[in-house]
Amino acid sequence: MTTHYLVLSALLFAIGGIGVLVRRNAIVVFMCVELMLNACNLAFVTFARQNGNVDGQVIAFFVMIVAAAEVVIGLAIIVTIFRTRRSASVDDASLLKY
Amino acid sequence: MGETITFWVLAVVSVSAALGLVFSRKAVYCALMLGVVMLSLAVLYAVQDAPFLAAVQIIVYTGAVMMLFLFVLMLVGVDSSDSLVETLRGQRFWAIVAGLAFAALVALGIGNVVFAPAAGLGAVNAAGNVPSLAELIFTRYVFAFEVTSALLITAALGAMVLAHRERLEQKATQRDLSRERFVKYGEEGVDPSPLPGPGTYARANAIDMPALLPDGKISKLSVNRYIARYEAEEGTIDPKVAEILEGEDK
Amino acid sequence: MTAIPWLSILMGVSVLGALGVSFLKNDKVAKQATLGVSLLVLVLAVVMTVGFSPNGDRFQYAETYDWIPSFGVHYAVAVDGVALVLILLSAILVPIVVLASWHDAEQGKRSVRTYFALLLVLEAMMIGVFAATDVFLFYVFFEAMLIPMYFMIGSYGGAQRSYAAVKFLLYSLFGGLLMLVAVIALYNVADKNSFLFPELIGAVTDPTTQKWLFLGFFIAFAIKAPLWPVHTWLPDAAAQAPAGAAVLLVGVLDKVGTFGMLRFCLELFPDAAKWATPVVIALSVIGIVYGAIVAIGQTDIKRLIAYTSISHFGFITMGVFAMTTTAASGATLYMVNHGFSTGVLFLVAGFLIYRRGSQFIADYGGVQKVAPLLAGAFLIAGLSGLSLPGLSTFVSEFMVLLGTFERYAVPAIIGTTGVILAAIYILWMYQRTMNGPTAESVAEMKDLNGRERWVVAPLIALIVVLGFFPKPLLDVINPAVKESLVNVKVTDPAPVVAVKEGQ
Amino acid sequence: MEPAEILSHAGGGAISLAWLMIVLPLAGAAILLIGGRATNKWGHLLGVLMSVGAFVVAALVFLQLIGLDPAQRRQSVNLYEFIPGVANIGLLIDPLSISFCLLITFVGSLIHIYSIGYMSHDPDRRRFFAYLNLFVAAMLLLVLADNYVALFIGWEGVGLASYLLIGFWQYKPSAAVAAKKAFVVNRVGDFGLLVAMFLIFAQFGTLSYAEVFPNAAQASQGVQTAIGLLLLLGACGKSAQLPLQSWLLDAMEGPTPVSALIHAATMVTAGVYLVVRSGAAFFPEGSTAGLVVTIVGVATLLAGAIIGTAKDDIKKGLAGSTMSQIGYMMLAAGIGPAGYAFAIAHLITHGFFKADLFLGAGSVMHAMNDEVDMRRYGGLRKLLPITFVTFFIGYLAIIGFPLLSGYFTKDGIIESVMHHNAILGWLAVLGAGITGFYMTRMVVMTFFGPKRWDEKAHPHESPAVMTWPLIILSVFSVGLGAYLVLSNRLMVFLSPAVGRPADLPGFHAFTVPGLVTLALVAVGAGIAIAKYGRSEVPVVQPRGSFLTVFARRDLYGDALNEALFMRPGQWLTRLAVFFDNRGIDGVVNGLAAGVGGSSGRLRKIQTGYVRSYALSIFVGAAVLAGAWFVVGTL
Amino acid sequence: MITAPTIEYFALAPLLIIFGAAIIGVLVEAFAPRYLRRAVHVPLTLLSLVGAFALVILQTIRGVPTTPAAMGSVAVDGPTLFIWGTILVLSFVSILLINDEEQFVPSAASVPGSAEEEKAITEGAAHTEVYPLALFAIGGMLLFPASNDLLIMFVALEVMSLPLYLLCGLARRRRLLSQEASVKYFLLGAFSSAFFLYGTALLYGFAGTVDLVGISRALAAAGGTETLLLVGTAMLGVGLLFKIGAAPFQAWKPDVYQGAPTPITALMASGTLVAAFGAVLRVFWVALGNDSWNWQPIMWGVAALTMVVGSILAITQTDIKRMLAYSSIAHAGFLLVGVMAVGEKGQNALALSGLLFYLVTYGITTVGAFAVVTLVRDPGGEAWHLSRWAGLGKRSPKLAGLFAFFLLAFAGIPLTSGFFGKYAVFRSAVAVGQGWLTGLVVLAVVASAAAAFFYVRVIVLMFFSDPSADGPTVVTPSWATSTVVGFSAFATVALGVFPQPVLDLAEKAAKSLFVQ
Repeated sequence: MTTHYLVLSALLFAIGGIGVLVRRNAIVVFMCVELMLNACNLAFVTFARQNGNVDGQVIAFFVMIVAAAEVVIGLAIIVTIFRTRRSASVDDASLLKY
Repeated sequence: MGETITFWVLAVVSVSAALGLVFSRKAVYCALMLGVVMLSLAVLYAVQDAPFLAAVQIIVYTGAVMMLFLFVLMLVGVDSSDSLVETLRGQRFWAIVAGLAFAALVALGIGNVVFAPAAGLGAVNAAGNVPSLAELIFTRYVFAFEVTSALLITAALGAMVLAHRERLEQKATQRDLSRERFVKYGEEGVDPSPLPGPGTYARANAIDMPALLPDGKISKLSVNRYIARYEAEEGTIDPKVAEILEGEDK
Repeated sequence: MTAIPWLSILMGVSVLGALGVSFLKNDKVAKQATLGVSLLVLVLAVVMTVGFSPNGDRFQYAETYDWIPSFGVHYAVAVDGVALVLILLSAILVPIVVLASWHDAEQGKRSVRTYFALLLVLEAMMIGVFAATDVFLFYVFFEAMLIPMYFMIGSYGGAQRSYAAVKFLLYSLFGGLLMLVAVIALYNVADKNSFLFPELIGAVTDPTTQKWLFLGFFIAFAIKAPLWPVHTWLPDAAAQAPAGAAVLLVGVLDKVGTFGMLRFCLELFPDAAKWATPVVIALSVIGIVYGAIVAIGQTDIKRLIAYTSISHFGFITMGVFAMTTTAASGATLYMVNHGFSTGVLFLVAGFLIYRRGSQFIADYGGVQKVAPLLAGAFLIAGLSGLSLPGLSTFVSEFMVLLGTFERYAVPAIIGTTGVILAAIYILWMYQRTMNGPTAESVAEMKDLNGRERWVVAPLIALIVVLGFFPKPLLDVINPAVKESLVNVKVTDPAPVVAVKEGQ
Repeated sequence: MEPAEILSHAGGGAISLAWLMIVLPLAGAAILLIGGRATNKWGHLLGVLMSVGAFVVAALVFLQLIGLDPAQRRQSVNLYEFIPGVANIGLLIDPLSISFCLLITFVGSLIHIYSIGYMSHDPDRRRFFAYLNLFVAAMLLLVLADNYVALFIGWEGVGLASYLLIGFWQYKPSAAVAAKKAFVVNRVGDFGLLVAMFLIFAQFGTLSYAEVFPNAAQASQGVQTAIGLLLLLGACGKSAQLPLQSWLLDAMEGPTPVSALIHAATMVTAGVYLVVRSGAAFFPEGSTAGLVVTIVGVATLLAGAIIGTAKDDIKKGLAGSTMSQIGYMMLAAGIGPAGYAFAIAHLITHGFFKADLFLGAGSVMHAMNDEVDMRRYGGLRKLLPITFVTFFIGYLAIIGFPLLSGYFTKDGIIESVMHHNAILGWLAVLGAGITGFYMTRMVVMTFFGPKRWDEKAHPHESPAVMTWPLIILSVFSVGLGAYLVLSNRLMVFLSPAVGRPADLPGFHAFTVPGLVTLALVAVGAGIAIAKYGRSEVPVVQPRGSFLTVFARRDLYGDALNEALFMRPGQWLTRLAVFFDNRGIDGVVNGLAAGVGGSSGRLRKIQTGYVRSYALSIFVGAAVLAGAWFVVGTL
Repeated sequence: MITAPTIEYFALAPLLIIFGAAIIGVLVEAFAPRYLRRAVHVPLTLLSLVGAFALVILQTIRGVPTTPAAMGSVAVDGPTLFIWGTILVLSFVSILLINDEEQFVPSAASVPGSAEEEKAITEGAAHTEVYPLALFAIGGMLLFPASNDLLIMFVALEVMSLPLYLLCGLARRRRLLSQEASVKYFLLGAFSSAFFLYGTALLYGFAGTVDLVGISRALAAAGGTETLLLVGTAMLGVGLLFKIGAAPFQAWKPDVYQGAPTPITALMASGTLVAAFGAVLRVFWVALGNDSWNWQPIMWGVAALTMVVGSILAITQTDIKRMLAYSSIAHAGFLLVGVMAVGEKGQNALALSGLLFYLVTYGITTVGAFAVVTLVRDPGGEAWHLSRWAGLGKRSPKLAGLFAFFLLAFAGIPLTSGFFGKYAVFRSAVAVGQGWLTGLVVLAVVASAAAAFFYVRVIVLMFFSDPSADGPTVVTPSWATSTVVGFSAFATVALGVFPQPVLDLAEKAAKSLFVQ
């Protein structure tokens, strides 16, 4: 069963990763990152059961806290740049290059 | 057996939702899809002896984080939708290749491992999941726990910095506002009174309904230009309002 | 062994002088101060030389202090005969260059005192690089001296100066960094926890390791020297550098390369050096002939001189790697003589160019008529460039060829064709610039003034005196070279026919 | 008889002061050059004084030397250590070197004196004397050296002086080019000499005559021959022998006294000196090297003579003659001890009569506003009586008119060569005949016939300071030959230095070759008189037959050099420069440009799109994971 | 009953001081009047750094603990203390640069170029929050290399990064670029931390613990072929290599360095790099030390790619900060060479001391260089474009000279600190005595020769080109900036001539290695 969970987690992680690469809306991109974090959490929880200790669960718990903080900061940044550019597309922010 | 069924159902759901997240044009749908994934995962946590996490997942993630996302989506424009035409050459192709390769590699890595039967958390959770978690959090991981406070403060502070506009002058009082209105009236002839209410003859109390003057005419002041134009485009506009708009446009 | 730290004093005086000069407000005073400091260094160097006993210990005036114990690095300086004469060469050239560059730095609206301060910094580093008996310290000076020279070329040079300066720096840096790897590896392989040169002799025994390390050192030195085919930075750098800087560049800096080959490549890695000898000799011979032929085809005076130097460096490296006493002593002497000879050639060319404002040979003609002294000085300088007997360069070139022939006859013979080519490039240049009807553009040219005569005279005197009486230098050089060759474990080939004494 | 052993001089007497011979003129040169304009007034006098001083020293040394027992007559004087372990500067005083010294200083002094007059109008006369002094010093060092290194210093020193003097009127491009050419061609010879020295040093571990010569025989045959041939190459360069002859004719661009001293009397004979000096060691009788020397000698002898027949420039005609005469000397030197004395004797007498001829030519030019074209002379004998007489004596001497110098010395050479190799001998005889022709042509065109010069020219006899040297030289041209050759005086004198054949040859007045020679000379002279004396000489040079043009063009020597060396050399130079700029430097710059270009292209990867960056991370992660996988499971 | 955890307050004191000061700073923001805030923040921040530094020194003197603190989650050992000291010093000078209010936006929430912003500027508004934010970031930097398990390392990573994401967006000039830098840094940072986390998960699955030593033990028991371990390490590596800017994870660095306010760039380029390398060392040496043959080849490729990419791409840069960013990438590549130089204990100590020394020298020089960048200004702010630097050597020779000196130090010219830094690292790599590693060193020196080109290019511009008429002005530096420049220059010289004292410290710190 563990393997199944892990494969699911890997799939979700990869899908999240692809999402980051193909979506242009900064918020959606960020959601995809959240999806990746969730995939990690699934792995932690699965391993916790597999290993027979709750460290994994604790870590998943911490990840949730961290993710929450990250979301706040991230969304604040996205909103700021939206206010300036009137656009949430990450492709528009490409002045810095080469 | 129950777990297997749950797993497969939720696996399908969560993967579909994840794909939906990636491929929906509308950001709100994406958010909803993400919510579905999170809820599915919460259930899977619960199945895997992590009831506390399942709860936290629902409360913190689905409840708070997703709300925040939606909030910001609303701010940014809820109906904005992504064009799905890729502008970067090769981006999508390589993204999918990399994603598949990545997934395959990880799956291979996982598949290669022959897991012993799960140790299970029965013994650890003997006193309950929450106490065992609490013990770890407040002993082994207590420093991490403390340090997360720094993160939360940073988050709050960051939100303040980026969103909060500090008042640079005294807040205007009623008196100031009133004085300003009448000065304006004196100089430019702008009516100092508030905009008209729906009026006595009104049939509805909504912002898209202009106020009616006693003579049954529409009060120009009460026409919401933004909505009117929208309606004009949709073809649902009240002809009287349209008249006024036309008059203004000329 | 004397209690007075002569070498440190020499460097210290230069560095303090540089600091002092850079803080002076008045350019004229700055020049005079520079001249004073460099003369003081010269006097000290001469005193030091007089106190040197050629047949005493190999390394004299030794000072050794721990510098960076973690790296096994010492501040260790001392001189043997070879280093001593090269230090003396630097000490002699610097005041002359100062005097020659009196107005050079004024052309470009650039800081005059910076130029002279850089000169003094460079002098300190030149002394340091020859005096260092710690391999690491040597490396530090080796690399660090690029910087003042880089600024001298880049800030005060000709139209293409920044290209030339960058090329110079990168070329040298590239070689230097490879050498750095070899230096590090040497330390590890030798496993003595020390970079002191005497302790490292014979420390690397594995033949393969020796070869790699040798290559690391050699490439750096070959670029520095410069040996064909890594020579192309020199014509650019020398042509663009102000004359004074070009003198120090070609006259002294490049000698670090050949000095390094003799001191480090040969003594630290004798087996690898022997292994590489055929290639090095071949490259040297190519350099001799090739440099000379390309020199013939040059249209720019300074580039031409630079290419002649490439040819000359071919002789020096050939002498070093022939590994006979005569050749190696000759090569060392060549380093000194070439410094004087090319020095005066560059300086006189510089005077000429300063007057006319062009480096192109075609812009001159018949200068001898209007400026006979200038022409005469140019001729003597040129003749020393073609190793005319009676001038110092002949002695060294002769010794190199003679010594090389003992072991490698064919390369020596091919190298000897260089003397014919040398006559062509020097005399043709002289003919085109100085002889023939006086070109209109040079009709008003002034002859050497007092200052310039003082620049040229000492060098020419040295060239002539050493041409007839090189013994004092050779007496200092020979013991050191012999000891080097002992470390390399080679003996001179015996003459085929034993000549009985007294016959 | 073998040469005597070289002894180191015990000290005392003029011999230990022999270095003064070199130092006096050297000091003169130094003073004049360094002193600059301040010495303008008396510079020429100082020059003469130094030269004469050197002659006095040479004479004293000579006197001391002949006072010694013949076996003691090779004394070496060590002066100082030059290159430790390689060479000292030392002098070898022996009959050979002192003969040269006397010739050099005596003729040199006369020419110094002559130059006072000849150069009186030149603003740079002081410099001229400085160079002359320099030359004398270097030449003396050359002949006095007791080892090859010191010899080489003198060798190149005279080359330098020659360069400076040919190019004395450097503002003339032709002079500048001629000077450079002389130096470069000489350098080719020097190359041979240098390699010879390397070989000697590698073989014997020394370069001193005293140590090399006695052991020469121990070296292998091949090495000996190689050394000999290399020395010969050096000698060819300095003595303008084939194939390095081309510079000498151009060298006539120098002032005439220079041509007389350097390019006739002394310097060009240095090659002969070298061969004779090393003769016993590296050109022994019957050796391959010796044979080559004789062949070179004969070839040059004929070539020079042929060139001489077609030249209208009086100096060039004389230069061809010089080549030819030196060819005789070489020829003699090549046959071994039997020829040495004749070679040297001819060298000495030639020194006098050729100097006489050149100075005479100079006197003519002086009179004719520096006109050198004989077609514009004619009938000068009455206007320049002293010049004519002295020139005529020199003429008789060179064509070997009986009882004059040339007769004894040249006949001696022909006779000894005849013994050695008849073919070479007859060729030499032929050369003598041609000599008769071209010298007669010269005399006829210059002094006889109608005058053909411009209205502007006002020929006049030269001042006494110029005529006296002519007179003295012509006196020696008359009698010196007989003195040296009769009763083998010179051969005996020289024998400690160069050895001599076991039995001394007697002088035979009327041998077959001798008579044939005389006859051929007469025929040659007759043709010349017939051609140039009886008929009008056109002022403008006629086109001439193929043979004439061949001779006029120096036997196409320059053309050959140009085709074989100069043009390919120029191409090579251009190629090398191109290769250096585009090839080697091209690679360096190309590398730099390549790095720069790749930088310019690679930086486009940094598109500015955050999604691209994320892609690179994602791909990187996949690659990293894959790599880890591969490495880990391998 | 849960037994109360033991917390070694003394060992953790530097961290606690920093976090404490940050929280006080937040309180100041909340309660102090606007005009007072700055006056409180600056001394508070600087004093807290000084205090933390003093405590670090005190601990060093007292003797280095041999067991991890805070229930095994924070390893305060020799290397940590050295890194802490380094970060604190670098932060101190960076804070002095941050002190320049010209650099930061007065009101981040207002739209760039709007009337509101104008008004905020004229009113003299300022985001004094940067001080507590910077302190939080510094706290994270301190914790990151000291983390003894992967969880706290993750948390530290976020503590360090989140304030930096924010700070990057606060530049006063070129707001668009600044915000773009911020959003890019944030998105990519979050993306890479997801990888870090996933790697942590896999390693947890492999070892049953996230404790570094625990992983090492599990590794010893299992051997190196566990696929979970392999993939997990790779993922973890992605997260860490991202932070140090190794290729192919370097893309954020130029953009972020260019867009961020220069003082923040200085802080990131020095402090973050040091912290990240500390973490890299800890993970790869402590947790994966027994597995070195597995990660060395990959690290080899990454290092080679990093130094080549950094050196080559820098050549054609036209923006000074961007160029320094690429230079930083190249330096990261050089540093990675040292990371690979593992072997037996002595060798590890050698490599560690070399790395520590390199980090010190590079950090100090970097701060100095960025400090100079803050001083060269156009009317619109800092003169970033290289062409604007032409002829600076004539207009203000001292500043240009100092900058040239910093550049030479980057290039590793002897008698500058950069030389000994490089030397120390390369030496340790060569000392391993493996051909492949020595080959990498050769590649590194070739790359640094190429890298020298672009440093030299700037020098050429400054000194050998003629100044343009409307060239940038050099503002008179404030006392703080002068201090920074002066300190950096002094340290660069001093470490270039007498590196021994700092080398001694580094050696002493490295001798005990990381606690196991």
